[in-house]
Amino acid sequence: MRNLTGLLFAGGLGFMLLSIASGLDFGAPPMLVGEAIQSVAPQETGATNIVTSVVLGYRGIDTLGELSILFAAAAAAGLVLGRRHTTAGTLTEGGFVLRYGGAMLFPLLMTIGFYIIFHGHLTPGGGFQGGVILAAAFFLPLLARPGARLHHGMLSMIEGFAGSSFILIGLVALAEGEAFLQPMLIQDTLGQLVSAGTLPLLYLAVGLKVGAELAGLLSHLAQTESEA
Amino acid sequence: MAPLELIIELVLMPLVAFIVGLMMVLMMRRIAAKLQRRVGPPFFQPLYDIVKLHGKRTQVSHGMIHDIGIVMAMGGYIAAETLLPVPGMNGIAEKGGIITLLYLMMIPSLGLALGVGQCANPNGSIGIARALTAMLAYDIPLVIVVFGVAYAAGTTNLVEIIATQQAGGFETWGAVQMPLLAIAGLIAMHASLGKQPFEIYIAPAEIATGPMVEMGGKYLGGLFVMQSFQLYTTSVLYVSLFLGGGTTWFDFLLKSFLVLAIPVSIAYLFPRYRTEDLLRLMWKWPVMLGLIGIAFVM
Amino acid sequence: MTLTLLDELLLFSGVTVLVALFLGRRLPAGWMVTILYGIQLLSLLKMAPLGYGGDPIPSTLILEVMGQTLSWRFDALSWYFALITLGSALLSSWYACGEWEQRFRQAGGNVWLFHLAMALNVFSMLILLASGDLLSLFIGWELVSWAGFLLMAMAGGVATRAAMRYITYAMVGAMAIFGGIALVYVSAGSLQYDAILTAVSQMGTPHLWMLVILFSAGFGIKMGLMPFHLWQAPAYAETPGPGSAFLGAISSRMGLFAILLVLVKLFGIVNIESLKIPFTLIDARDLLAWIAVFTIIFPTFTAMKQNDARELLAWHGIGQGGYMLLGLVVADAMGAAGGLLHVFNHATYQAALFMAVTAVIHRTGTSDLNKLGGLVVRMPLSFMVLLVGIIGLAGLPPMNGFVSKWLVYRSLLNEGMPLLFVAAVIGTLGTILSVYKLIHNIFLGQLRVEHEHIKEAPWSMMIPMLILAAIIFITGLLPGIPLAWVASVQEAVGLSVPNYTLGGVESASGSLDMIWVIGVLFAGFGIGALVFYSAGKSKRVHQLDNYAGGHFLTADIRYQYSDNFYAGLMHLIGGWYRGSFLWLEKSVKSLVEFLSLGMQGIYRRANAEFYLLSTALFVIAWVVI
Amino acid sequence: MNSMVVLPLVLPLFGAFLLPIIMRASVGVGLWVGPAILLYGCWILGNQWISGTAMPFSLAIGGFAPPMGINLYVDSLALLFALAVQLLGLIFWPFKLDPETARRQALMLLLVAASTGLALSGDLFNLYVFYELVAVATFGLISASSTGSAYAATIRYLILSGIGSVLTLLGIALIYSQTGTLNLAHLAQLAPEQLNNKLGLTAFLSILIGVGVKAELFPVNTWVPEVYATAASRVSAFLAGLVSKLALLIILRLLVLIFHQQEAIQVMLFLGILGVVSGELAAWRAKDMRRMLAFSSIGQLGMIFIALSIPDQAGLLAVLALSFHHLLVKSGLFMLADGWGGAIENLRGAAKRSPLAAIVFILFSLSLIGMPPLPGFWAKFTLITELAAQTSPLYLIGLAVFLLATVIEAAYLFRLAALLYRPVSEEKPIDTIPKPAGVSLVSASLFGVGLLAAALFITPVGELLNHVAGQAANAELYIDTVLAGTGGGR
Amino acid sequence: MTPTIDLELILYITALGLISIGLAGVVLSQHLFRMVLALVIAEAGANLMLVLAGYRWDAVAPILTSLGEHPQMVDPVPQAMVLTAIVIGVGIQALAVSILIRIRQRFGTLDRHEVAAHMDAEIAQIAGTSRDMSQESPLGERPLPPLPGTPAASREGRS
Repeated sequence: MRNLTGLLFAGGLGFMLLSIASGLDFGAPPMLVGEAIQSVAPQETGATNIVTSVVLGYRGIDTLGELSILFAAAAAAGLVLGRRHTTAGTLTEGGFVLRYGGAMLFPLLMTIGFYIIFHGHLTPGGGFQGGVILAAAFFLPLLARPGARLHHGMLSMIEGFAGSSFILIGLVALAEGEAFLQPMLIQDTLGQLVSAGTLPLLYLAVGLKVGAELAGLLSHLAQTESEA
Repeated sequence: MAPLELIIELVLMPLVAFIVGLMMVLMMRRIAAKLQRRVGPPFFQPLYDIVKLHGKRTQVSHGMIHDIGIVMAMGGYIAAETLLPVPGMNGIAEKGGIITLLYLMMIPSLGLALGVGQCANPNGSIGIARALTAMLAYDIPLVIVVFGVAYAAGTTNLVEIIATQQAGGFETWGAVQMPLLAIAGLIAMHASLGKQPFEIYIAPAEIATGPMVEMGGKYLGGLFVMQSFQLYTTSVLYVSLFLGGGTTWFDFLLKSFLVLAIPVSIAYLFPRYRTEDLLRLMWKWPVMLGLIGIAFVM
Repeated sequence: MTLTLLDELLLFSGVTVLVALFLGRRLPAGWMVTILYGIQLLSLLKMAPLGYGGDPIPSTLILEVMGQTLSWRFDALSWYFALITLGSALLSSWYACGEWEQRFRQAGGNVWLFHLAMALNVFSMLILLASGDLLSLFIGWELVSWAGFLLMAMAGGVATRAAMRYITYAMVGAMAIFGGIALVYVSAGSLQYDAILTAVSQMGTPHLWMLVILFSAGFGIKMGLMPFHLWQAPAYAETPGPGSAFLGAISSRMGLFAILLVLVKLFGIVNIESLKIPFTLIDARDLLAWIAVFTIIFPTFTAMKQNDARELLAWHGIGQGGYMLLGLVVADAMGAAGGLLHVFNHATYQAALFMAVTAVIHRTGTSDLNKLGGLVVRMPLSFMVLLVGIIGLAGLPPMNGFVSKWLVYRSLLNEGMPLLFVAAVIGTLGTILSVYKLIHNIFLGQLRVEHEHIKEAPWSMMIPMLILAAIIFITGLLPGIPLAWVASVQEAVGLSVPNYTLGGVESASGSLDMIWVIGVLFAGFGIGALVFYSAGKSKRVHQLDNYAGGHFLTADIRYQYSDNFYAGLMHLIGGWYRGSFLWLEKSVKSLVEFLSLGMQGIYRRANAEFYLLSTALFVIAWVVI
Repeated sequence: MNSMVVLPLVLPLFGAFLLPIIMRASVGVGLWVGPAILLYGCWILGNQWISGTAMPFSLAIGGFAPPMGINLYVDSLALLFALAVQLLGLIFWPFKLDPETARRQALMLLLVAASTGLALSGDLFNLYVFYELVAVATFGLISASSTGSAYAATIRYLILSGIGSVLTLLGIALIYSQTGTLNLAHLAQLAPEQLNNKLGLTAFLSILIGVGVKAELFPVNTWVPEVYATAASRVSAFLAGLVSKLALLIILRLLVLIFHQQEAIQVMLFLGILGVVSGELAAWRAKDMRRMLAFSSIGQLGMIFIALSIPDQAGLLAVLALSFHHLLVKSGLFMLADGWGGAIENLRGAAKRSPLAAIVFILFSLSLIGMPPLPGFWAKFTLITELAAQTSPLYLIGLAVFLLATVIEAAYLFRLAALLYRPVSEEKPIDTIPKPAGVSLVSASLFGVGLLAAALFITPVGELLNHVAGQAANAELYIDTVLAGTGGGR
Repeated sequence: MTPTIDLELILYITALGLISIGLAGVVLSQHLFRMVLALVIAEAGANLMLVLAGYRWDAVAPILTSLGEHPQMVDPVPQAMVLTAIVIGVGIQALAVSILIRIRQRFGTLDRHEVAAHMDAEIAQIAGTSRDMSQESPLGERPLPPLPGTPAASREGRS
C-alpha cells in the first residue's frame, strides 16, 4: 500500500511537472543576459572563461555567499560534532597501496589543484574544482593512516584568511571608489595567465577556502565516532 | 374637576368598596352555606368578624414588618379602589390606567408576603411561596385578557374602556365582542380570588392555613378587610372590562354580584388543585383562549 | 487653546486614574478617589444643558492616525449615560471607602488594584461615551472591555475564571464589531457618523443584514443578550462588592449605548425594520425584540433558581437589560423612553441591591441564601434599602422601576404586540417571585443564632445605600426629572419624544401620573395604618421565640424555609431547565478543543509535513491544470 | 555614501571568517568584534536612513550594471529591514562564553549578513543563495543547544528546508528558461509577456512553497513548534521575529514586481487562512510556553500572508504593519520565554516572582490581540479594512477567520496571563517559580518600550510605513531605478 | 532535428524525474539518512533543470578559445549558478550528516518515527509537561466549580 502510494505520488508529481515543462521552449533558451554577458565579458573582466567571469565578476557576491555557506556548514558541523576528537580504532590501517599511493599522490594533487585554480579564468575549472582537489590531497593521507590528523588550527587559519581576503579584495575596490568586488587591474592581455586582474586572486582565495572547508568538514566527520 | 369633589370621591370610593366588599363576603358565605345545606351567617356577620378580631386582646406581633405587611395589604387595596371607576365616580382612574391598577393589586400580596415572612413560620413561608406561584399562574391569562381589552379599546384608561362599551348598549360589551377573552378572564379571576379549588396556598389541613398561620387578632382582621376589598376589586374590574361597567349603581352592583356568584357557586364542585396542576391549568386553557381571543381582536 | 467642558471632565477622569495608580497605596486613597469622582460628577453637571436639549460639546482633542480622524464629543446621549456612570461610580467608591475597604484588605484583597480598576473603568467608559466616530467608539469599547476584565478578575480564583469567560465572550463581540466596522468603512469610505448616515441609505439589503447582525451580536454580548448571556452573572457576582454594584449598574449598559448609537441613530430603526426574514412574517426588528424578550425570561427564571444572593441579582441584571432593548426596538416614543429610563432606574436599584447584599456579606460573611435569614431586626436599614430595591426591580409602584416598565408595556400595547407583552409580563412575574425569595431568605424568617448579635452595616456603607434608595423613590414619584433627560436623548438619536410631565406621561390612550398614584397609595397605607393601629396593642415576641407544628421551636433548630423555595413551580418547570446554553457553550468549546487537537496532531506527527506537502503540490496542480 | 550600504552586508561576513582566528589569539578582543561590526552596520544604515529615503537607489555589485550583474536595491523597505536585522542581531547577540563561543558568534554574524542580503538583494538567484545561508546558519544555531531533541528538530527543519530549496531552484530554473534573466527589475519588465502563464504560475508557486518554509507558510511549517521549543530563545526570537519576515519580503517583491496572476494570490490567501486556523487552534492546547508562542507565530504569519494577498499599497501597509508589530511582540515574548519556557502550569504565580515580566507579557498579549490604542490594533485595522474592501468571497472568509482567530488568541494568551497572577500554593517556595533571566527581561522590556513608543507616535509611524509601502508597491519605480540608463538590458 | 528533440525531452524527463523521485523518496522514507539521500537526488534534478535552462544544442562551452569572432556558446549564467548550487548542496549535506551522527548517538536510532517519539519525550521532559495528548481540558478553562455549600444543580439553570 505504502509503495503504491509512493508510486502514485511520484508519478503524479512527475507527470504534473512534465505537463508544466512541456510549455517550455526546448533547446532555445532566451539567453537575454547570457548573450549580453558573452559579448562583453572578455573585455570587462579579462577572462576567457566566461563562466569564471560570471562566477567571480558578474555574480561575485553569489560566490561570496556560497563560501559563507560552506563556512557556516563547517562551523555548524563543528558545533554539532564538538571539539573533542577521539580517533577510535575502528578504522583499520590502510594497505600498502593506499598508504604509499596517498603519499605519492599528495604532491600531484596539490599541483593539479593549484593549476586548476590559477587557470580558472582561462580554461574550464577554477577555485571550486581546484579547492576540492586540494581537499582531497589533504584527505587522502587521513584515509591511509587513521591516526593522522589534520591541523585544525591551520585549517581554520587558512579558511579565515582566504575568506577574508576575498572580501578584502572587494573592499579595496570599494575603497578605490569603485563598486564592491569590482574587478581591478585588468590588463589587455586576454588569454594569458596574467590577464584577468584580480580574478585569479579571488579564485585562489576561493580555492583555498573551499579546500580548507571541505577538508575540515570531512575530518570532522571522519574523526567523530563517539560522543565524548 | 374641582379638587374638593375629587377628594370626596377618593374618600368615598374605598368606603363604598369596603361596604360592597363586606356584602360580597356575606354573599359568598351564604352561597357556600346553601350549597352545603347550611343556614349561613347573618347579614352583619362579616363586619362583626372584623370588629371582633380588632378588639381581641391576645395578639402576637413578630416585629415591625409583621405589622407593616398588614398595613400594606390593606393600603394597597384602598389605593387600588381609587383607580377603579364606579358609576359617577372616576377617582384618579385616568391618571393610572389599567396597568397601574393591576400592579397596585400586587402590592397587598407583597405586603402580606413580607408580613408572613417576618413571622418565621415555615408553614407561612410555604404558603406564601405557593401564593406567589399561583399569582404567576393566573396573572398570565389575566394579562393576556387585559391586553386584548385595552388593545381593542385603544386605551388603557378604564374610564374610556367603560365608555366604549356603554356606547352601543349590549352589543358593544366586552363579553359580547370578545367572548373568548371574557371566558379566559373569568377563569383567571376565579383563580386570583384564591377560593376553592385554588386555595392550595391556604391548605388548612396541610400547612395550617399557610399565610394566616401566625395571624391573630387585628392581623387577621386586617386580612378580612383585605379579602372584602379583593372580592370587590376583582369583580368590579371584570365588570368594567367585559360587562360595560355600570351606568347606574343598581346594574353596576347587580353585575358585580352576579359575576362573583359564578366562581363562588362552582367553587365547591371541584377538588383542590395542587400547585403544579394549577399552573398547568392556568397556562393551558385560559391562555389558549386568551390568545385566540386576541387574534380575533387584532 | 481653551479646554471645553468635556476636556475638563476627561482630564479629571484621567487624573483620577493617575491618583489611583500612584497614590493608591496610601491609606486615604479611597476617599481621594471618591472625591475625584465627585469632582467629575460636578464637572458633568456643568454640562447639564445637554440633558435639556443643549448643543453637543466637542473635545479639543482630535487625532489623525493612519488616515483616520478620531474625535470625541458629548451629546445628550453621552451625558445621560455618563451621569449614570459617574453617579454609580461615586456611590460605589464611597461605599467602598472605610470599613469595607479595611475588611477587604484584611481578607487579602488588593485595595489599590480595586480603586485603580474602578478608576480605569470610569475613565474608559467616559471615553467610550464621548466617542465621536466609529473608530473612537471601538477604541473606547475595547478599553471598557479590558478595564472590566481587570475589575472582574482581581478577586482571583473563581472570579478569574469567570472573567476569563467574560473576556472570551467580549473578544467575540469585539471582533464582530471590528468586522462590522471594516464593512462600514468600506461602504462609507470613512468612519465619521455623517458619512455612515449617508452610506446606510444606499446600502443593499444583504449588506445591511450583515452589519445589523454583526453589530447587534457584538454589542449584545456586552449586554448579555440571549445566546451570549452566560458570562455575565458569574462575572458580576464574583467581582468585589462595590465593584459588582458598579458593574451591575452600568457596565453592560455600554452595550445598550452602542446599540442606541449605531443601530438606532446611525442605521435607523426604519432601515432595520425593512429587513424582512424570508418565509416568515417577522423582520430584523422583531427578531431583536424577541431576543430581548427571551433575554428577559430565561435569565429571570434562572435567577429564581440561584441560591447565592449575588448570583441571583446578577442574573436579574441580564433580564432587565432585555426590557431596555425591548423598549428601544419598539422605538415609538413611549417604548424608547421606557427603555432609556430603565437604564437609569436599573442602575439605581441594581446598585442599591448589590450594596445591600454586600452589606449583609460584610456582616455575616456569606451570601448563601440558605445560610441567612431573619436579619431584618438586626439590619433594618439594609432591609429597607433592599426592599426598596426589589420593589424597583420587580417594577411595582411606588418605585421607579414601575415607571419605565409601564412605558414599555404601554408601547407594546400601542404597537399591538401581544406576545411580546405577555412575555415581558411573565418576566416581571418571575422577577417578583425571585426577589421575594431573596428578601425572604436574607431578612425574613428565622434568625440564625450566630447572627443574633450582628450590627447594622457601618454608616460609610449605609449612606450611599440610603442615597440610592432615596433616588429610587424620588424618581419613582417624579419620573419627569429623568424623563427630561431621556427626552433629550431621544431627540439626539432621532426618536420621537413622549409627552411627559413631572409625574409621568400624558397620552390620549391612557396616561400615568405617579404623583397621584403614589399619593393615593400612601394615603391608603395611612388609612390602613390608622385602622390597624386603632386596634389594641399587640405583644411583641422575640425573633427566636417561635411556635410551629405544635412545638415551641428553639433557636438551634433550623426551620427556615429557604431551599427549593418554589417547590410547586419547580415541580412543573424544573424539567425545562436543561442548561441548553451551557451545553451549547460546552460543545463549542469541545469543538475548539477537538480542532485544536487535530491541528496539533498535524504538527506533531513525524511525517505529516510530507503529506501536507503533497497536498500542497496537488493544490498547485489544481490551480495550474 | 550610497555604496557604503554594501558594508553591513559584507563586514559581518568578514568578521565571521576572521572571528575564530581572532578568538584564538585573544578572547577579549574577539568578544567585541561582532558587536562592533553590528554597531557599525547600524550606524551606516542609520545614516543612510537619515540622509534620505525619498528615492530608492540601486547598487551594482562589481560595477556590472544590472541585469548582467547583481544589484542591491535599496529602498526604504529594504533599508528598514536591514536596519532591523542589525539591531536585532545586536540585541540577540549570543554573549554566552564557552569553548564554542567563536563558532556561535560567527554563525550569528553570518546569519546577520545573510539576512541583510535578503533584505537588499535585487537578484533572484542571489536571494536564493542568501536564503540558503540563512538556513545553514540557523541550523547551526539551533543545534547549538546540543540536546538530542534539538538535533532531531534541526534535521526535520533541514529536510523541509531542503525540499524548499529544491522547489525554489526548480522555480528559478523555470523562470530562467522562460525569460533568460534573473534580475528582479528585468523580470518585472518581461513578466507581463513571458511569465503571465501557467509556467510563471508554477514557478511562483514553487518558489512560494520553497521560501514559505522559512516564512512559516502553512503546509511547510511543521518544523516550527519543535525548533522553537528546542532552540535557544534568542535564536527562536530571531527566527520568528525577523527571518520569517525576510522570507516574506522575497515573496512580497515577487508579487509586486513579477507575478500578478489571480490564482497565485488566491493560493497564498488560502494557505494563509489555513495557517491562521491551524496555528491558532494548535496554540490553544499548547502546554509549554515556547510551543504556544511557536504556534501563535504560525498563526500570525498566516495573517500576514492573508494581508500579502492584497498586493497594492494598502495591502502592503497592512503587511508591513503586521510584520513589524509581530517582530516587536514575538521577539519580546520569546525573550520572556527565556526562563519561562517550560510548562505553562509551572508559571502559576510567576507574577509575584517578577512583576515586570508579567506586565510586559500582558502588554505584548494585549497588543497581539489588537487592543487599541496599541500598535497591534492599527495593524489589524489596516488589514481588516482592506480585506473587507475586496469583492472575492475568499477574502471575506479570510476576514472571518482572522477575527475568530483573534478570539482564540485572546483566550489562550489571557489564560496564561491569569495563571501568572494565580496565587501560589503555600508549600511551594517562591524561588522555584521560573523567572526570566535578567538580560532577557531587559531585552523584552526594550521591545515593550518600543511597542509603547510606537503606540504613542502612531501617527508618524503610520505615515512612515505608508511611505515605505508606497515605495515598495511601486513596480515602475523599481524598474526605473534599477535599469536606469541601461535600456532594459535588451 | 527529430532525434535531438527526443534527446532534449529525455533530459527534461530525467531532470523532472529526479526531482520527483527525490521528493517521493523524502516523503516515503522511514530512515532519516535515506531522506537526506533522497534530498540529494532531488537536488541533482533541480540542478540539471537549471543547467538545461541555459543549454543549447548547437553551441560550445562558454570559453573563448580565440580572440575575435566567437561561435555560439551556451549560456554561462546557469553554469555559474549550478556551480554555486552544487557547493551549497554539499555544505548542507555535510551538515545533515553530522547532525545525523549525533542523533544516532543520542537516540540510538535513525528511524523517523522513533526519533520523533524520542524528541517529543525529551522536549516534554525539559519543559516539564506531560507528553501525551490527553483529553483533559486545558488549564483555566475547566467549568466553574460550584461555590462551597451550593448544590451543583442550582447553578445550572436553563441558561
